[in-house]
Formats: sequence, structure tokens, C-alpha cells
Amino acid sequence: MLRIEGLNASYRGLKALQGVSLNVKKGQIVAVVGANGAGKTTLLKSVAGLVTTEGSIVFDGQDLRRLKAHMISRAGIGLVPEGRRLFPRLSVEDNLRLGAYAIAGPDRFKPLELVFSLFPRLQERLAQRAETLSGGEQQMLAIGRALMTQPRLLMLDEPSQGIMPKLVDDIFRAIQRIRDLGLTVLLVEQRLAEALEIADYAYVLQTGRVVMSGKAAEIAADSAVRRAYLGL
Amino acid sequence: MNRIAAAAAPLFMAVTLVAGQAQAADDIVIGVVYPLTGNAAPIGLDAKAAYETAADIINSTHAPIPVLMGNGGGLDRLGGAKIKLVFADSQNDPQKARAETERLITQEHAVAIVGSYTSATAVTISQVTERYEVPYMSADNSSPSLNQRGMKWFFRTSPHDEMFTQAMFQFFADEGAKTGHKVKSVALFYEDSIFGADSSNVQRKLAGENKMTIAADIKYRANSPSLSAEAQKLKAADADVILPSSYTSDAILILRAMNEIGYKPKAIMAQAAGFQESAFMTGAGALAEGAMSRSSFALDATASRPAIAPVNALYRARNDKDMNDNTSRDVTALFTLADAINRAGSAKPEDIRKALIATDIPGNLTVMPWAGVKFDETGQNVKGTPVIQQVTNGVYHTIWPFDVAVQPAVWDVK
Amino acid sequence: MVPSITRRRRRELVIAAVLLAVLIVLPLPIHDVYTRNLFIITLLFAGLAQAWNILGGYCGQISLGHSLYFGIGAYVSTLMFVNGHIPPPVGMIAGGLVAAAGALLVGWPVFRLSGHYYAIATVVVQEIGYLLALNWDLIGGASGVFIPFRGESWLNLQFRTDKLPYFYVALGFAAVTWAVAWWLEGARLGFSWRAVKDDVVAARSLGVRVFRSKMAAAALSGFFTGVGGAIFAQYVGYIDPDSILSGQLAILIALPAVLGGVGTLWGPFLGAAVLIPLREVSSSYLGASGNGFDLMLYGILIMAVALLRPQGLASLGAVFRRNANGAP
Amino acid sequence: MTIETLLQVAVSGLLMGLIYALVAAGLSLIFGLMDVVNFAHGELMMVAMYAAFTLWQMSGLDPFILLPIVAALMFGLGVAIYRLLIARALSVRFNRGMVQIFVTFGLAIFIRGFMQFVYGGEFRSITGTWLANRTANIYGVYLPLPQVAASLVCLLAFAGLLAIGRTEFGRALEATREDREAVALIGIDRDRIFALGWGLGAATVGVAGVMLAGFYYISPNVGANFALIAYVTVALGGFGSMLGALAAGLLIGEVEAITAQLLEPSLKQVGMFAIYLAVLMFRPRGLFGKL
Repeated sequence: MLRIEGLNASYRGLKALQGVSLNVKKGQIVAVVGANGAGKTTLLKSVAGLVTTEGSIVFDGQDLRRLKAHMISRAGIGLVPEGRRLFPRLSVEDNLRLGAYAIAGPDRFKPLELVFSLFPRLQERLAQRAETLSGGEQQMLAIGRALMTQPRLLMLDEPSQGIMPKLVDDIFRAIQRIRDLGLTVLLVEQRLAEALEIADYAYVLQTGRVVMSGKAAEIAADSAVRRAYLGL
Repeated sequence: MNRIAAAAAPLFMAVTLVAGQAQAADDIVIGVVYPLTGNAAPIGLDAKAAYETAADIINSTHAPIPVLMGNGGGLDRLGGAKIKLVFADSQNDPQKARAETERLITQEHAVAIVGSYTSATAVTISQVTERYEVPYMSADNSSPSLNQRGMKWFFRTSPHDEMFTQAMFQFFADEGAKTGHKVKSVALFYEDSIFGADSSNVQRKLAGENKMTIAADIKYRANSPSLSAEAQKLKAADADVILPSSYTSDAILILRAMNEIGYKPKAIMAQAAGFQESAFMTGAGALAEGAMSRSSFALDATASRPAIAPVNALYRARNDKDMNDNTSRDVTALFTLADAINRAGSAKPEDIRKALIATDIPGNLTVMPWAGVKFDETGQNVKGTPVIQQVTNGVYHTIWPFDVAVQPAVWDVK
Repeated sequence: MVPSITRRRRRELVIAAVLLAVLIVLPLPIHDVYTRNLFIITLLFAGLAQAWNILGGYCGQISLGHSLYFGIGAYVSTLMFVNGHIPPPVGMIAGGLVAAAGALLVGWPVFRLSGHYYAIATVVVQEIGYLLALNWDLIGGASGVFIPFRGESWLNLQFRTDKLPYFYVALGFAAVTWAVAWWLEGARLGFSWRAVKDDVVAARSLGVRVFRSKMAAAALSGFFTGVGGAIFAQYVGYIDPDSILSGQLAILIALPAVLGGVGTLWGPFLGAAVLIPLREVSSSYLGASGNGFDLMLYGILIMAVALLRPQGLASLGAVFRRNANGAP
Repeated sequence: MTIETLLQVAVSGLLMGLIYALVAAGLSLIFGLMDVVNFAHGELMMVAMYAAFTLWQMSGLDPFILLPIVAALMFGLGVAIYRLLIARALSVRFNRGMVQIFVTFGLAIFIRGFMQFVYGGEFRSITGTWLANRTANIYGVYLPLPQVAASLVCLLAFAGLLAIGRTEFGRALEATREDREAVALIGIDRDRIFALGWGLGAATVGVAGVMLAGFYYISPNVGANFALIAYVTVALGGFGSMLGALAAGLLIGEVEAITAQLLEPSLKQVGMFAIYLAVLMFRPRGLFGKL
């Protein structure tokens, strides 16, 4: 579904990605793991069209590098960005509904049901400003907003960051459910164990290069890998 | 270094190229400095048309017009030499006016300068002409202080604000004696630049001398977005006469502002300026009805000044409006200057100056209702006698002095 | 790293010295008054832009109200000369000092603001100064102050028609502002300004006293702007609020620095060398038509330079140099 | 001072304040959206005044009727300015703050020169309209009808702006101004929103210009009379806040009217400037600005 080949990207003058190749198959959760500064965030931003890159990024046969960021979103890729990037002064409801801004037709708000079933807490807080939510709720809202764009590929950048442990589980469960509903997920995480637990396939990124890839369960089981690349 | 030189070189080359343009040998160059861009540009552009009209009358061949230099064909005592006008934009900036005057004198070889509408530019122009020893003919600057700096090369055909204001108060006195209508209180209303300051100073002084109460003394910000508070002050004072010293935009605005708060002043006597502009007449429309203004010009004085009609026709053809207080003074200044150059029989500044000092032109050879043109030792024309006019049916009519008046004054116009 | 910086700085000093030498002899063969006037105004604005650059460029505080300090300098020196017969060279320094004091006084409240709030506040403060001067009859009010001619002398800084002395005064002024900027680029103060400009929080953590360092920039910038105002007043011979305290003038002080390159050593000079002659010549030869062409040209030029060379004309130099020497 | 005078002062301040507020609203909108201060704002208003004047001259119709046409034209002009100049100014990599200040400043000078080229420097007025020079007298307080009409239109325009704020497009505007990068993630074309924002800002000041043309003179420099007040209004209200612009406009109108009564009228702007500086001392981001 998403095929990345020989991707190079620089961020603030530093080479963040060097020759990264990666393949995401339909209906899978693919996890990208690695230490801080390994280039995980830049990878997602590259796909979303937020940083300039060299190489090839093809999504369902479409070359994403020719598209502007908002067209990539419309092409069916949703990104839940690092730091969530909600619209803090808009209400929860507005944040969600804006997710459907670029979508036409009578069913444009249909994913709301899904979002509410995944995160019932959001329904209770519809009128609240996004900035008043807790960290976990904000993450839910960010995922919800991305789902409202009706993506076929959902990319999540460290969804567990800065969230109470109890909610982390909720979120990972939600990600699984999203996959089970037929969406494809590209997940970037520092929390290795949880990520590898729900993922189907995994890539290990180190200083901008893919150093290893394989079935998530295999990587999770390989303690040598964990020590060498993930500092555990 | 070389990048600076590289960047600067073409510019300075351009300067010297333009500077090198030569003059035709015969032409007598007169430099004309006016604000041609910015807020005062409408006045400057009208002035430009007026000078061009006058120069055309002096230079071209046409049926004689009964005005000084009205025979055409150039300056006869200089072998029919033509007057060539070179205009410069002062942008109403004293520094710019100074530099442009210098340019006109040194590059364009102007033998005299005329100008300049605004007082601040007249100050620096007169400074330059004094230092370069070239006559400066002030055509329409009315600040009284301009000729009081002991200058040798400064001449002013136009009356100044003190003379104008004296005429206003003389008119009040004459009206009182004739019709019994007395002016007991006045309201001063003036903009905050040099024109308003000078004008109001004289008015304040003369009101005191004439034992009138100053019911209001309002200095306002020129080009204000609103003058409604000012109008309220005028309404509260409700003086017998309001004495505005305003440029066009403010003149329109204050009449509208007074109307907006339902105030119809008993009488308005304007220090010309904006009140004499055609844009004011269109802008204020019916609200201008009954407004009085001093003027150095009377378009309706055609009986005693036969040149008005033909000169005005030529001006109209060029600028699509009638001559007014300013443009008539501009025309007169150029006629006077050309006559002096002609009498001098020379284009040497010193000769022109001597001829100017000897000037004594009877009023009927001008387009002005003046007694004539004759300069005192400060360069001020002492024979420039102003008139008072009043708007009736959208046109200014002369109401004073009584011998040139075409109709009586109307008080308390409703 | 460090030796290359000093080599660069030394080279800049040499370039400046050569330029100064050229400028000293340049006007001698040019007798045309208009061209000399053009040189004088250009040099004066080069110096003023450099003075603005100290606060606006190096310290990053975009002031759009610098005509206030210009006006203060002009008024102080003029009033001292007209009323107290104090020679302008003294009045100039006094004017600069009062202007610096004014800049500190303004800076004290205004430096709390940032970005556009700061820029607009500087306009407002300048406008208040303008309105007060217009209504303050003791300093001439709207009528302004006329500087009487007291005879040709360097002490009076008055010359009948000779432009050459003014040229050297303006050149001296520009040279001194350049030298100050050059010195600042190497001095501790200059470093702390750049730190403030780049990131206030980071600067603070590096131990830069942000407020104090801004105040120092304001004082220096105000001083030289005031001196420039005093020279201008003596050159023109007449001052009034409209011509020396206006918002338009404030923009004209900042513009050369912006066009030339903000916070660069040569930018303000380069900007003035391009902008001022263009403005003067276009208004002299196009303005007289009264059809607005000069304004259109001026406007287009500003837009074009801002968009095409956002880092300023000075960056063109870097391009040349890189091509010529193969090294940045 | 009588009670009538007092009321009259208050009313005059109110009527003028609403105009100031509307002139400022477009400026505030554009700033809030993309951090650009449009130094050609007064000139946009001037263009709208000339547009109203020209259409009035050609058609003889009341500026009231011409209002939507001029607003539409101004919308187009705003979009064009964004596409041709501002988008480029935003994409530069150096000195972005200065570039946008001086691009719009250069634009202001250009527009002034262009209008002088087309119309000459002459002062123009729209006269003989339906409401021209009419006033209503309510218990000794006079209400100039052109200004009352202008004030009502101002209020309507504000209502319109607030209503737009409640639409989905308005939410998108708000979202874009809060996080101009993140909107791309939900498929919003930032460039398009910015262009529409400029259109809306220009249309708003266009409405103010048309209404003003009903009782104010028109000249190439008229924008400058209002521009400074507009900047002060926006900064006082807080950049980007519509309600701030409204409140600050009214405050400035009243302060101006009162200062003119108490002090020399030539100092009335000092009053409003002083209030502005005083407020900024306590709220550096204006009355309603985001801290």
C-alpha cells in the first residue's frame, strides 16, 4: 500500500533520513521503533509532505512527493502528529468536524460514530475547548480528528507520549481496533514492548537508517536486537 | 568596495546624463516649485496649469489680451525670447524644495523662481534664492512673516494674511456702518500647520483691536478623520462669525460636521485656502451656501478687469475649471515677473531685481481686483487689495469693497 | 574559526578605508550642486540607516519611529544655535545626547512589547512627539524654526553656496556610524544583541541582560540618529515638525537598512546608495509631471527588493565574492 | 457642559468609533490569520472609496446599493494581492517579518501613485445621495444619517464576520491561525484559506470605505488619515481579535471625542495614543489579545 524507497531527508541542516526503504501492507500495523533522534518523526513528516525529501514515496500507485501536504491528506493518509497539534481554542466537536473539512457528501461526518465508540470520553467533552483536555484525551481527539479525514492509512507519531499509563493501554487497544476495522496503521513508538505487541511488522531505525526489519513478534523476541539497537 | 561602486555607478551616471541636458539659447528659464505629489498636490497641479496658461499667453502669437504681457510673441525687448517654465516637485517638504530650487538655478539656469503655495517650502526656497542671488517671486504664499527677514531677492505680488485679515475686519466695520449689522464675537477655527497658526495669530490680534469677543479659539488637527467634536465646540460658542483657516479637505469636513449636529453658523468668513477650491464647492454643495471668504481674485469683476474673461477661458481650456484665488495669483505673479524681465531687457538676475523694484503696474492691467502691483522695500506688493466674496447659488460673488461688489452681503443665511 | 573572523574584520576595515579615501576625493571634480546635494543626502541617510541598524538590525527591534530621535536632535541643536548662539558642532553632540535620553525613556516602557506590537508602539510614540511639537509654541510650533545665516564658517556650520563642507560633514557622520557598527560586530555588546535577536529566552539563559542590552542599543541608535538630525537641520536651514518628525521620515530612515540588508555592516550604506538617489532623481524628473509615476516606481522598487532579495542587497556581494574567490 | 453636549459627544464618538472598528477589523483578521501586518490597509480602503465614487459616477446609484459590488471587487483585489505578493513574501527564508512589512509598505506607495495617476490628486466627493447631509434630531441630540447608516452597516459587517466565524469556513480560518501546519493534515489548503482571508479582510475594509465615502472626501492620501488609527485600534484590541477590534474602535472613538472637548482639538489624537500606550503597559497584547 505504501512503499518508500531510498528516502533522504534533512531537518535543520542535519541528515535525518538516509536511504530509508520501507513497505506497509494493507490491513497491517507496521511499527517503526528506535531511539530518540533516530529519524522516526521525520519519516512520518516526509510521508505527510511536511518536509522536503529525495527518494520515492508511493501510496497506492500515487507518487506522494508531487503532492502538497493537504492533497496527501485528501489522498487518504492521516497523520496524528507529534505533540498532537490540535486547535487548542476550538471545541472538541469543532476539532473533530474540521477533520471532515475536505470531504464532500452526505456521509462526511459518519466516522464520528466510530470515534465515539473508540473514545467515549470525547463524546462527554464535545463542547469543551481542546486545550482544556488532559493529555490522554487530547491524544484521543488527535486520533479522532485524523479518523474524520477517512484515511486508508493512519500514521501515529508516539501516541503514548506524555500520557498516564492507564490511558496508554486504551489507546493501543483503540489502534488495534482501528486495524481490525480494515485500516492500515503506521505506528512510530518509543515504547517498544507495547508497540511490538500490537504490530504485525516492524522496522528498527537508527540514526536515519533502517538497521533491521521483520515480523514484530520476532523482533520483540530477539534480545540481541533489543540490546544493540534499542538500548534496552 | 567594488560592489558598492557597481551598484552606485549607474545611478550617478543617470544623474549626470539628465544633468547634461542643454537649454535652447534664447529661452528665459523660470523655475516653478510646487507640491505636485502628496496631500497638497491638487493645488500644485492647478498652479502648474495656471503658469502654463500665463506662459502661453506671453509666448504665443494671438489677439492681444488687455493684460500685462498680453500681446504675445515673447519678450519683445529680448528679441522675442520665450519664457520657458521648468517645474519641480517640492512634495511640500522644505528640504526637497531647497534642493529643487538649487537644481533649477544651477542645472536649469533659471533666472528667477516662482512658487510655492506652502509657507514651509517658501522659507527654504527664499533662503536659497537669497544665497544664489536670484529673484524669488512668491505668488501665493500668504504667511506674513515671509517678507520680514530682511531679504533682498524676495518679492511677493500677493497680499499676505495680515492684509487679508485687515480687509475682513474692514468689511465687518463697513457693513456695520452701512447696514447696521454688527459683528461682536468671532470664533477662530484653524488647522495646526503653519498656515493656520499664522492666520489665527493675525485674526486674534485684529479681533482684539476691534473690540470683538473671541468666543472660541479652536486649533484642530489637519486631515482629521472626524471634526465633529470641533463642530460641537463651534456650536457651543455660536459666535457671530466663524473665521476658518482650513485647507480643502478640512473645509468640506467642517461644514458637513456642523450640519450633522444641526448647527448652521450665523456667518462664515474664510481665510480663502480650501474654501476657494473648486473641489470644496462640489464637496460641500449646498452647505457652502452663504459662506464668505476673502479673496485676492474676483472672477465676476469682468467689468473693471477686461482680461479676466480671455485669460480664464484659456485656463479653462487647459484645466477644465475657473481660475480661483490661488491660480489667479499664480498667473499674475508670472505676468509681473515676465514684465520685469522684459523691462530689464536682460536675463541677469541683478537686472531683473532692479526692474522688479521699479515695478508699478496699474490694477486694470492685471486680472486682479487690486489697485496694482508695487513692491515696498521688503518686496511686498502694497497695492494688492483683497476682496470679500460670498457664495450664492453655488458661486462666489464679490460683496466688498462696495465699489467692485456685484451684490450686497447676506447675513444669517438659512 | 576565530582567526578567520578577525581576518574578515580586518579586510572590512581595509575596504572601508579605501572607500573613505575614494569618497574624500570623489566630489572634488564634481561641481554640479545638485549632484553634490545628492551625495550629501545619500551619505546622511547612509549614516542614519546605520544608526537605525544598531537597534533594528543588530538588536532586532524594528523601530518605525526613529524620526522622533532625529527631530529631537534637530530641535535641540537648532534652538541652541538660534537662541543661545551655541555652535552647531556642540549642539550636535547635545542633540544626540538628548535624543539618546529620549530613546531610553521610550525604550523603558516599549521594550516590554514584542513583534508588531513593538513596531506600532514606536510609531505611536513618534506621532505623539510630532503632535506635541506641532502644538508647542515655545519651540516654534507649526511655524517651525528658521535658522538665520550667520556668516560662512565651520563653527556655524554654515556656507553660502558651497556644498563641499557639508559633504565632508555627512561623510564623517556616515564613517563614524560605520566604525561604531564595525566595532560592535566584534564587541561583547554586539554578540549579546544578536543573541537577543535570535532567541530572547536563550539569550537570557546565556546570561545576557536582555532589557539592559536593548536599552544600550536604543541609546546608541538614538544618539546617532539625533546627531544626524542636527546635521540635517543645519544643512536645510529650517525645521518644522512636518519635515523632521513625520512618520514618512521614520520609514525613510529604516528603509535603506532593510533594503540593503538588516543587521549587516554594509547593508545600510548599500541600501542608501541605491534608494536615496533613486528616490531623489525620480521625484526630481518624474515628480514634476504630477502623475504619480515616481510613487509607483518607488513602490515597485521596494516590493521588488524585499521579495527578490529578502536578505538585502548586501547579499549580492556575498554571491559575487563566492564566485570570484571560490570561498564564502 | 450641558447634558445634550455630553450625549452629543458620546454619540459622535460612538459613530466614529464603529467606523474605526470596521476599518481595523480587516487588518486584525489578516494579522490574526497569518501574522502579517498589512501596511497598505489604508490604501485598500482608499481604493474602495474610489471604486464607490467611480461606480456612483457611472450609474448614479446610491453607494448603499453599490456596497455589495464594491465589496466583491475588493474581495477579488485582496485575493490577488495575496496570490501575487503576500504568498511570495511568506515563502522567503530570510527576514520574513521585515519582508512582509516592506512589501505591503511598497504596495501602499504604489497604490497611492497609481490612484493619483488614474484620478489625479483632486479631492472627490459623492454628493446628492439619498442620505447626504440629512440629520435626525432626537431630544436635542443630532444624528447624522449617513454616519448612522454607516454605523449600522458596520454592526452588520461585524455580525457577518462573527457569523462567518461560526461557519465551517470560519472554523477553518480559526484552525489555520492556531496551527497553520497542522491544518494540512486534515486536508485544508492553507494557501487557499490565506487567500480567502485576504479577500475577506479587503472586502471588510472595502465596506468601511464605501460607507465612509458617503460622508467623507476622497483623495489618494485619504487612507493615511485612517491607517494609523486602524493600527492603534488593532494593537489596542489585540491582533486577531474581532471583538477586540470592535471594543478598541469604540474606546478610541470615545476617547478622541472626549479629548477634543477637554483639550485643544489638535491634541485629540494624543488622547487616544496615550490610552493605547497605557493599556499596553498592563496588557502587552492588547485588550483581547492572546497572551
